[in-house]
Amino acid sequence: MTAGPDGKDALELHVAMTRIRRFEERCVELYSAGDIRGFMHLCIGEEAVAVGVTAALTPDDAVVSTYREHGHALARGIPMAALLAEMFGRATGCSGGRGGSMHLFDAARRFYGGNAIVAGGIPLAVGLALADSYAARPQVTACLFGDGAFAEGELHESLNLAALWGLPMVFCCENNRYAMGTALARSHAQTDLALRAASYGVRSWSVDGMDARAVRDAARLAVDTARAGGGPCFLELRTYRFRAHSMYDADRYRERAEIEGWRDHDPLGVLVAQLDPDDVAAAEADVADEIDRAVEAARAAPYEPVADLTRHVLAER
Amino acid sequence: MTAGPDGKDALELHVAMTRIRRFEERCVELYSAGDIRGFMHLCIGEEAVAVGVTAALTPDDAVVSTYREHGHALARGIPMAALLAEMFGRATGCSGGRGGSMHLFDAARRFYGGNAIVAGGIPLAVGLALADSYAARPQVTACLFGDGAFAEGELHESLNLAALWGLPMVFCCENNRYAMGTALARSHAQTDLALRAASYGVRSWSVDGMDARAVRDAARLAVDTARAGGGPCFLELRTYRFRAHSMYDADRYRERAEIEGWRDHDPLGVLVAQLDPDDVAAAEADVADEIDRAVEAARAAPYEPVADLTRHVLAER
Amino acid sequence: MAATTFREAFRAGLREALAADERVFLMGEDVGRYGGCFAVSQGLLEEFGERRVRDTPLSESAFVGAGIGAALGGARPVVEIMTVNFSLLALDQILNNAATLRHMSGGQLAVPLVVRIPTGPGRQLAAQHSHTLEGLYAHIPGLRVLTPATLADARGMLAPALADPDPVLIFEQIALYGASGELPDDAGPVDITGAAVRRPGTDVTLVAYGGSLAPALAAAEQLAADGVSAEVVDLRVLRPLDEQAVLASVTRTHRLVVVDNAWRSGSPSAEIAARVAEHALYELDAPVERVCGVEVPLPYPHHLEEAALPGVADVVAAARRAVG
Amino acid sequence: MAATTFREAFRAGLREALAADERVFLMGEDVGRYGGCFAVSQGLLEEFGERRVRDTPLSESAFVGAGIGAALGGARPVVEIMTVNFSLLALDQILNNAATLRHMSGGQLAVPLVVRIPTGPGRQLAAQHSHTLEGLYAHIPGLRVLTPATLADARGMLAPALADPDPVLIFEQIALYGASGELPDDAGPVDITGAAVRRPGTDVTLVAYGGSLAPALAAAEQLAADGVSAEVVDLRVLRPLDEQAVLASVTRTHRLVVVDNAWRSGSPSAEIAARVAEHALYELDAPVERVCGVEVPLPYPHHLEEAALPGVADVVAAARRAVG
Ligand SMILES: Cc1ncc(C[n+]2csc(CCOP(=O)(O)OP(=O)(O)O)c2C)c(N)n1
Ligand SMILES: Cc1ncc(C[n+]2csc(CCOP(=O)(O)OP(=O)(O)O)c2C)c(N)n1
Ligand SMILES: [Mg+2]
Ligand SMILES: [Mg+2]
Repeated sequence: MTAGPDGKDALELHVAMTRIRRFEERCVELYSAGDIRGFMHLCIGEEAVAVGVTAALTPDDAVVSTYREHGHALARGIPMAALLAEMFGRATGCSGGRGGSMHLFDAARRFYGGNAIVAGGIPLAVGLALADSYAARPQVTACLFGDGAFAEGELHESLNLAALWGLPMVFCCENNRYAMGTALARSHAQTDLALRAASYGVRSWSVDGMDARAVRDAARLAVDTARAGGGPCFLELRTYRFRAHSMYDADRYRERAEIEGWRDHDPLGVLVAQLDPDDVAAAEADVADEIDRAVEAARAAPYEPVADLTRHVLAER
Repeated sequence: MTAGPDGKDALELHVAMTRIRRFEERCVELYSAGDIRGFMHLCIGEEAVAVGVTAALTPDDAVVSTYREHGHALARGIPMAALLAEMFGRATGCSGGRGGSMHLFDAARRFYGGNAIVAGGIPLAVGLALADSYAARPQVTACLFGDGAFAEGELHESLNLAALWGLPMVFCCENNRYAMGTALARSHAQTDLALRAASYGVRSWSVDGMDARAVRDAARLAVDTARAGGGPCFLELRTYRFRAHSMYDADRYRERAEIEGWRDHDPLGVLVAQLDPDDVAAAEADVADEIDRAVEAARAAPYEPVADLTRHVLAER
Repeated sequence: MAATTFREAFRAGLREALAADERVFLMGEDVGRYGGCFAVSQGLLEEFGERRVRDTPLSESAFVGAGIGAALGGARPVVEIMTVNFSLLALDQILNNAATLRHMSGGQLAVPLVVRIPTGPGRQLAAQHSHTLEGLYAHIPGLRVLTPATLADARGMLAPALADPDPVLIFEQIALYGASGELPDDAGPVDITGAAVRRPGTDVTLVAYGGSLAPALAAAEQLAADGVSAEVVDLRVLRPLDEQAVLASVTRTHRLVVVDNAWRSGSPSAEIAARVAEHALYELDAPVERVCGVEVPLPYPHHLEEAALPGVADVVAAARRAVG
Repeated sequence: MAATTFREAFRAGLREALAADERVFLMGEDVGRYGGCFAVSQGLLEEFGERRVRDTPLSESAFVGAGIGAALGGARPVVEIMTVNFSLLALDQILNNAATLRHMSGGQLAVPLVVRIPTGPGRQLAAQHSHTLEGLYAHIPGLRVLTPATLADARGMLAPALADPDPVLIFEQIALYGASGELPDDAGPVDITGAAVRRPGTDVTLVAYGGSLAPALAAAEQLAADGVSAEVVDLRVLRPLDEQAVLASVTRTHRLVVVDNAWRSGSPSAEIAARVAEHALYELDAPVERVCGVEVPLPYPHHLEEAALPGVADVVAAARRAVG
């Protein structure tokens, strides 16, 4: 069992990851049952990134995410019930039911989505950091995106702009080695993403993204650096998705052996060996309970009336 | 005077640069007189780039340029008369008068413009190289663009794509240290552009862009590498524009001393000291004559009739 | 005659094009290994190899621009933008290069490029993944804009598009990929210049394209049951627009309903209404009716999504208003 | 009253906004050291410093997106895209983020961003530098799209735009920057919700916006000399469109000519014509006339450029046809 000050931390990280894992596993069932619709992208296998990055942030910091953001949202503190209601399209959802799985928002928690255009959130994050820098607020913006997003022009423009202006943000690249069915080396001439980010004059680290503590520690370093005026930082978080890209993906482009190999590094497995089994079991029970309640609440929640269709296009005057 | 095999070369390069310099000097007059209209961007001071890069190409190679392309066009062999007629908006112009100064084209010489969207030509060049690679033709595409273009996302996407697919092209960045009024260090966090290009796995060199022979030699190396299947190369050509950005620019953002300092490296001055003054004088006379004839021809050339306005939108069927 | 889906019809067109002409290649995000986001290109990588079926990085501007350059360089690229929602990232290349190079070069250059763009709402894909933006492209001179809405068009528009010396955009309805019907075994190239009357009628003209053809046809069916004879015109080509087909139909029926999934203001429906107000005003016996997408980013929940899109009942109601 | 140019009027609005609210800053390419591509922001860097007047790299997508993020983060950015011709590179950010975040977040987020976009033909700037694309943006729900065409609007639209909780695009006519006229010394904020009748008339309605207001007004003047009384409606706001102002005028004059520098098909002129064909058809005593940009990338030579754009004579001729 763990000794030392990391013990409680390890359990916290494990519980946070377990919530995400079990939640998404339930989402698969709910999707099959037709309760959740549209596109749904799971982060199963990548929980350490969500949990590690958010652990490094204060409540005043901001998060910008992607369509694969259930984990980020839960870790950031969006209540599971609000999240699931959103995926059910209910008015009690964290986006009022308008967004669905790909568009989770929570203004109070400074969680700015939930963006389904690959790399589309990155300039936004630069702007949030700019607003903080402009107002001299000691806040940091964490921007999560995938390895696929690294190929988009917006990433390049954003790295340059953030570095040029020394903005307080952390670029968090979830490198799960695939953009849909396209493997890293089939979309990037140079696959060392941290090296490329460094070429913009941005401090960059490659991190084991399957180890929640490693992610958290690296994220703390990066966030602290950015907060202290050291300019933007870049983290390449090496991870892997155990599931298909989305619910529509037949996953024909990966070898079973590759997936199995990564399962040996399951971020939950990495930590669980170091924890008290009773703690783990208790956590699992709590999580199961929380999920059941969230499902129940989502099912019972109202839909927005059709009469409200045109709300939220412009501000109500 | 020069000795050795470089002598003739040096004269050729000098004559080519002189043509560009004197041509553009005359263009200033013609612009003031209202014969040339719209936006006009001069490359005075940057002639070594135009002449050096094109000297490394065969007639079958392709060139993609920018709005600052008089020099590239002349060096590539577009007849001065066709170029000037274009700037006069006449039907005999190299783009039939439709394009003007920023849109010079010559399909026969594989000169693909003349693009007024910064970085807009770069993906096009990737495609030309792709077509060559696809058809296994031993041709290379030279793509010219400015330091400002380096900030656009398209540059990043294009470097990656070209490198990923090993395409036969040379990225030629005319680093004249300014994008309009914005100095390099005020738009790029990392100003070593060759270093950044190298981070894509592209062979990259920084070259004295005021020395035509240096440019030519580097371009040969790059073109030969690309032609031999070595994939794309990148040249940072360090140069300077002696004039303002365009005819509308009051040039308030540069110190006079800086401009004067660069004049000591005038690419014409660099070579002229090594040449026979009689050769130089003869060349000047020839060039003056060529320009006079081009002006005369342009003035005499017809305009396209208004009845033809809607031609060249779609192919005539 | 064989039962076929739109997906298969599009794939058959692609396979034929790749087999017919060495200069043709397909490129885009996940068109190869993955088999295409909507499985349209499934099997083509295996059949034609990596040279002809090319997966690209997520770089819409660069690979569309590369398609333009490759077309200039003598190839016949078919570029797929995964969905119209991402096409804005390549719009500069399409407008300022593909559509404009012929003109700027005084007719010297041609861009024989085909861009395939899946479009339209799917099933609850929410605001950023449900756009209908064909009209935006139809505004641009120098392009040909096709909106196949039948199996025959899905099968047969690619070949003439590739034969066209100018850039052609083919908008494929995401919601139709799985729909099936009968296609003649010898289905081949179709015309890509004109509209088509999909159902003749005498009382009212329903103009539709792409994703709005199905509700228009269903509405015509319902209207017929009630004794209203609706003529359904499928635009097929949004640019250059076949104005005559619309005017001819309105001249017969004297009533016009335009059905358009796009947001109403500034959608193709506006252009259709304008052409009629300009050139057939005196033929109209009733105000023009437009049944369009509600002007709201498409919401995720099913009931709101449905309410935001033109439905059969909406079209029927509009036609009834028109016939009075 | 003082003689002022549009350039000065826009600059006065900017200076006032920067002075009034610490949260306001200006950012864009060459807005600072260079003084603005068209000298609109000249002197502002010196007056307000580098924090408030920010030169950006050539990265339209990133700095427009950064403006959106900064607005989310509590700032009040004024972003300048150097010209509309480059705005396509930022269109994804504008459509999928700025216009959509409020909706996708269920009303939680607001994007109080102002984007200034110089637009329209200049003097022989050729195909890639002469676009009129306001209509493209006017298609997008979630935006407010302004087209100042008078000195008062140039001076007074920025303040209410900044006060608006939603993203506002202000399209400034490049060709007008140097034009001058009289502006009251106390000129201040103006309405940004409705159209304006710039010249009352009884025989025919000329609808215009931005760059087409001047030819419409000049045509009205010529028509008056010949006894035709033209009412000129300046749309001012392309989105949300002030439909009532157009319908009211057509109800008075019974004849409509729309003047629009944009390419005809799919331009704002189509939406105006469509609204009238829907809601005021029986008021029309003549077919709708549209005087628009010819559907060709703008050619460089003066005579072709002129022929491609709506001229006063074209408007006069259309109005004459309308009054019969
Ligand atoms: C601009 C854009 N292009 C394409 C898509 C379609 N798409 C959605 S996710 C995805 C793969 C992204 O991969 P990556 O960035 O590595 O993130 P991951 O899904 O692996 O988390 C693609 C191509 C999109 N949403 N946006
Ligand atoms: C996409 C785009 N943004 C802005 C402009 C306006 N503009 C024209 S040239 C220029 C500066 C470009 O600088 P650089 O690439 O260094 O080339 P140089 O002019 O120095 O040769 C700018 C900002 C443009 N034409 N295209
Ligand atoms: Mg990935
Ligand atoms: Mg430069």
